[in-house]
Amino acid sequence: MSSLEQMYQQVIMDHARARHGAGLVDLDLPAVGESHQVNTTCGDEVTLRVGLDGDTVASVHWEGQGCSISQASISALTELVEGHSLEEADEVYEAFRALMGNRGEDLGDDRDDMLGDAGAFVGVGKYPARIKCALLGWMALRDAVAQAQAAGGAEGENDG
Amino acid sequence: MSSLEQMYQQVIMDHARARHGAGLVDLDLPAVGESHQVNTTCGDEVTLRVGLDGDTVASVHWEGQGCSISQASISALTELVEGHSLEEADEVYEAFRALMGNRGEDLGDDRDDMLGDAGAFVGVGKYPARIKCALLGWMALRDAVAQAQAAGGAEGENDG
Amino acid sequence: MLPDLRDDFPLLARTVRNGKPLAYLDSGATAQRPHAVLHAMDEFDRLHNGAVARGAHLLAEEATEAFEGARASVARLVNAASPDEIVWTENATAALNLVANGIGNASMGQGGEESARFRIGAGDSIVVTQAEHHANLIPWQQLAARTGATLRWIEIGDDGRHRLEQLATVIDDTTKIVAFTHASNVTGVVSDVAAFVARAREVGAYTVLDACQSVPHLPVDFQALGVDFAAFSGHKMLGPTGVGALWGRKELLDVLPPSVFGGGAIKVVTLEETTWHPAPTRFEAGTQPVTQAVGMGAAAEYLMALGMDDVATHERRIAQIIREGVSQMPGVRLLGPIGDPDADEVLGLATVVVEGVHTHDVGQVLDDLGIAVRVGHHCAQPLHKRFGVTGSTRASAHVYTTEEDAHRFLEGLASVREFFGVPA
Amino acid sequence: MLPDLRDDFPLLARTVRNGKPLAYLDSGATAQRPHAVLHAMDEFDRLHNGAVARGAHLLAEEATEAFEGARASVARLVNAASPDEIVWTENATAALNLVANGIGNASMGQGGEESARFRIGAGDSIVVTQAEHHANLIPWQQLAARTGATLRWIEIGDDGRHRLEQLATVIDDTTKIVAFTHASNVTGVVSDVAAFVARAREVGAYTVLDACQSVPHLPVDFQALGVDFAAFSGHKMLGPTGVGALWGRKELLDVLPPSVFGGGAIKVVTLEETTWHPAPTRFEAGTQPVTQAVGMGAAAEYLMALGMDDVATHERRIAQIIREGVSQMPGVRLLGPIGDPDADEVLGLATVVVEGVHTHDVGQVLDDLGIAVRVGHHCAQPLHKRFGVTGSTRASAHVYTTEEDAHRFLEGLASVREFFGVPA
Ligand SMILES: Cc1ncc(COP(=O)(O)O)c(C=O)c1O
Ligand SMILES: Cc1ncc(COP(=O)(O)O)c(C=O)c1O
Repeated sequence: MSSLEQMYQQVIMDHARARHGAGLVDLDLPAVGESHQVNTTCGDEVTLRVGLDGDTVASVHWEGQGCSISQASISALTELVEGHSLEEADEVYEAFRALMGNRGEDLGDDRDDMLGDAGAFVGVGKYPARIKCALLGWMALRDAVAQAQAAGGAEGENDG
Repeated sequence: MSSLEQMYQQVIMDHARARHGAGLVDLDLPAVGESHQVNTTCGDEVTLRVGLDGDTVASVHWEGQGCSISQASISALTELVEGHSLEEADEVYEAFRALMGNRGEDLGDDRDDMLGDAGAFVGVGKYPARIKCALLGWMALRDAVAQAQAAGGAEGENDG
Repeated sequence: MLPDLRDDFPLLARTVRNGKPLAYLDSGATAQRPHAVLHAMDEFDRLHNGAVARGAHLLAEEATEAFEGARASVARLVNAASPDEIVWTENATAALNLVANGIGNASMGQGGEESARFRIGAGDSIVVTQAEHHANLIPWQQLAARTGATLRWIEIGDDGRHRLEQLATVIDDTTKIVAFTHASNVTGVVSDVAAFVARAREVGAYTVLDACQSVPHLPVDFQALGVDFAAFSGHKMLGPTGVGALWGRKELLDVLPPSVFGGGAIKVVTLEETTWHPAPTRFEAGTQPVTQAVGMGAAAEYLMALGMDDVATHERRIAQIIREGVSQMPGVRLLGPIGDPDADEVLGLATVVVEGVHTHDVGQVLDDLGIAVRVGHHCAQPLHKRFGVTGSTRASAHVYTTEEDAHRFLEGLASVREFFGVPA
Repeated sequence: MLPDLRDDFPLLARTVRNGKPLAYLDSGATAQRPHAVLHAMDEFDRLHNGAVARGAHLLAEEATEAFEGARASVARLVNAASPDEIVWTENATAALNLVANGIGNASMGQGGEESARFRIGAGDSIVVTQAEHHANLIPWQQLAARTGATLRWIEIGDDGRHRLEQLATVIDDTTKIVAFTHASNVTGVVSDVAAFVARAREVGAYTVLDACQSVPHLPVDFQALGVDFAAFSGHKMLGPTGVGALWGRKELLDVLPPSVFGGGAIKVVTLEETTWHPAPTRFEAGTQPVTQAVGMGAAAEYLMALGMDDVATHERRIAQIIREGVSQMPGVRLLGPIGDPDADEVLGLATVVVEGVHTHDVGQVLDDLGIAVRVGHHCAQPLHKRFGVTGSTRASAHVYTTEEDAHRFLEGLASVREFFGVPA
């Protein structure tokens, strides 16, 4: 498998087409947050909306345009975090960042399993210029979660 | 004779000390002009006052501070042009500029004679950074003459 | 006709991505440098480096001579009236900002009566075009915001050409500055400078030319073009990064207020006030990019030795191959004039949009084949918006580009849609 | 202790004026460059040159990595909190102007509320010192003129030191900016940064440090010094011309408005408006001096490998030889502290005035002996005025300066008055 084929694995091509979570919908959840992120070197952008139910990422929806790596990555992250706890989402994010920094190698520990489909992005780590593409959605997710937490702050504190 | 000795010939050292024309005096002449020039790399400056009597450079006086080359050059030019016609002064100036551009060689024609003591500055031509020093007084002279001509303009035109 | 020049350019000998030979088609972003340029800089650093115009020693003299000699070379390349019309800058962007910020400062009263001719304010307009690189757009936007003047623009037609009929209406008696590119870094279209200059003169506006893409590729004579100011960069004309130049008419440069202040640019400094030198010195505050100026001078000499007519002819031939090739390729859209018989008007570049494949993905496939192109908006977002796209893929040539490079690009591009499984 | 480093510097091997070996004592103006720096730049140009942060191809990746790696090296040299606190500029002059012009733009409302903390105007004051290089004086003069603020200064005592007792009075509640040099390029005196910073903090003023002469010669830790901004140049720290750096606290850099506009610095551009990136990107408009940044990074690594403590010790020893020597020489006046026991406080340089001989003539005699020094006012006219002289002769050292260079200078200087027949 060439580096190019390693980067554009079938899983990625499929996600780029399937675009899980694509399409913004109104969310009837206690804490909703939204974030708009732009990759300025290419003009790619995403608007991502997240709904929290307590500590759970109840819903992720997004709209965006960009290269296959960025679109596939948002799709994969949607599948990965929806229905999971914020803590799990954070762990997956950290693992994904580590993978991006690993210059095209698997992490070689149980984080590889945790990443699921997102593990297929391993090849992106060989192309520094593309790492930003793969991270675009994650930046939006983290920012949207922060917004949601701020919006739902009052309840959150009472819960705590 | 080393290049350094060629530059600082005895004639130059003498002029640097003698400073012909040094000291500004009030001139009672039909056309008087004054010019202030600064060599900005070193802060050297000269104020030169010229009095014209018709087409003759009747009087040159100056005040200034600077390196031996600049001071000696002003002294030498004062001797050269005082009492001579504007046309002759121009010719001497052109010859002096040519000498400065000649990279340390005499001009090899009758301009060398015309230059008199100013011919001793031949060695300065080897040091591009010092040519400005040697020309400082000449710049002031030419500017002062222009001022004088402007000041005495009315008469000048009638004379013509 | 140019000979094959690849051997002059050491970088072109390297291989990329598993030993593939390099087809460097990103010269529009930054060009490669010939031995002659690298050697001139290296020799300067090894033998003649000293403080320019500031020392009394031999090295300072030699450095000054090299620095001013380079200025004369660049002046000759663009036919400046004298070397004093060339101001060294960090890059073309800095050169354009120098003009805009100088006008801004004049508008605030700096430079007094002498600089009053540059004052603009509310009720005045600045005209740019929709094809401008951000470097020739944002400084004017900011100047407009700062002075209260209005920013207007000449639109671009579907073929990438300026809608010249708008010159008569967009440029009017309120117009003080007309800033436009000599050649577009996206469409490659060469502007009708004469039409801009004629109209600007009618209303008494100053003209500022972005000559970044013209000076490296075409014979350029600023005096003949009749503009007032022009900016270009070393690194696009086979010279180094870290240096660019502003050309301007001496009588204008001499009264444009500076906007960067420091040593060397001023005549007398007290703690209270300052008087400026004439140009170019007034704009060259601080230690200049001396080695880089020497490199840019060497690049100018290299280009003049090749002959700019031959350079233009060579690149036109490459452009024809690429532009004809892509215009026949299914699912590929060429931005700018297509199959134009009058190919003189287009630089040696082709910018394309591949249907169904994002420009990043296009670039990645080409990169894997050893073909280096530029992807993105090329710092020309308004023009991309005009064409209804967010990004594009650009292949751009220079003196060293071969027909083989062009053919490799075409083959690579043809394989992209298949790789991504986009239906034909 | 430093080993003899002359072999690292190719230029030092050359001879001058009829085969005389070179004693290069003009490093305060511009330093020579070691093989390591020249090699890093040459290798970059020959192998890795590509458009930084703009291409999707291998060369662009490699160039970006080299460019950002250099930023990290320079950040380490001055202990920046992160590489993002280092902004590349053309030189130190440009870096200081970047701060002054940014504050000027903020004062006109640019950057909105976010940048409001930088606004200054009538009733406010800017404080500099009498020892400033024009690069750290004129930008503030101009900013004062532009905003209506008042420019004040801390005076210099006869020994070349700041009159620190004036800090309490000259800096007051109206003071918004305190701009001062870390080390004087004339007297070599190292400023009491802590005293300046303490007083500036009391009144809530920003501090801007001219670190041109400190970074190349002393261990410098901007975080420990506690200043807000600092500027330095590549060419004085064994790096190339054409590059300098501004360091600033990230939270300040992120909200300081830019003053040079172009590609790469902005997030979104329409023909109507623009939004900026965070630092350092917002300040790096246009193609950056990439090769030169790589060279400056290599210079930082070279200096760190030597160890800045050892560099300072070495130069202090040279300074002692020269300063003691000239202070015993009849008819020679040393500007700045004489025979100071606490030599830590003085850079490796000596600036002298020879009674009865103009500085040009002094320099010429030394040049003839193969000794390169600087003559003139060294872009510090106010300080020269303070000392009652129009010019002076400066010998300045760097890592490669040998004791022999110092002795040759002393011998040469001793011969000057005789050459010109000045009575002893
Ligand atoms: C103290 C000081 N500040 C500022 C500068 C200006 O540096 P540059 O010319 O590299 O911009 C210099 C060097 O000339 C200097 O010595
Ligand atoms: C048309 C045009 N103008 C201006 C620029 C800016 O040049 P530089 O980045 O060298 O300042 C470029 C290059 O990117 C360009 O292509």
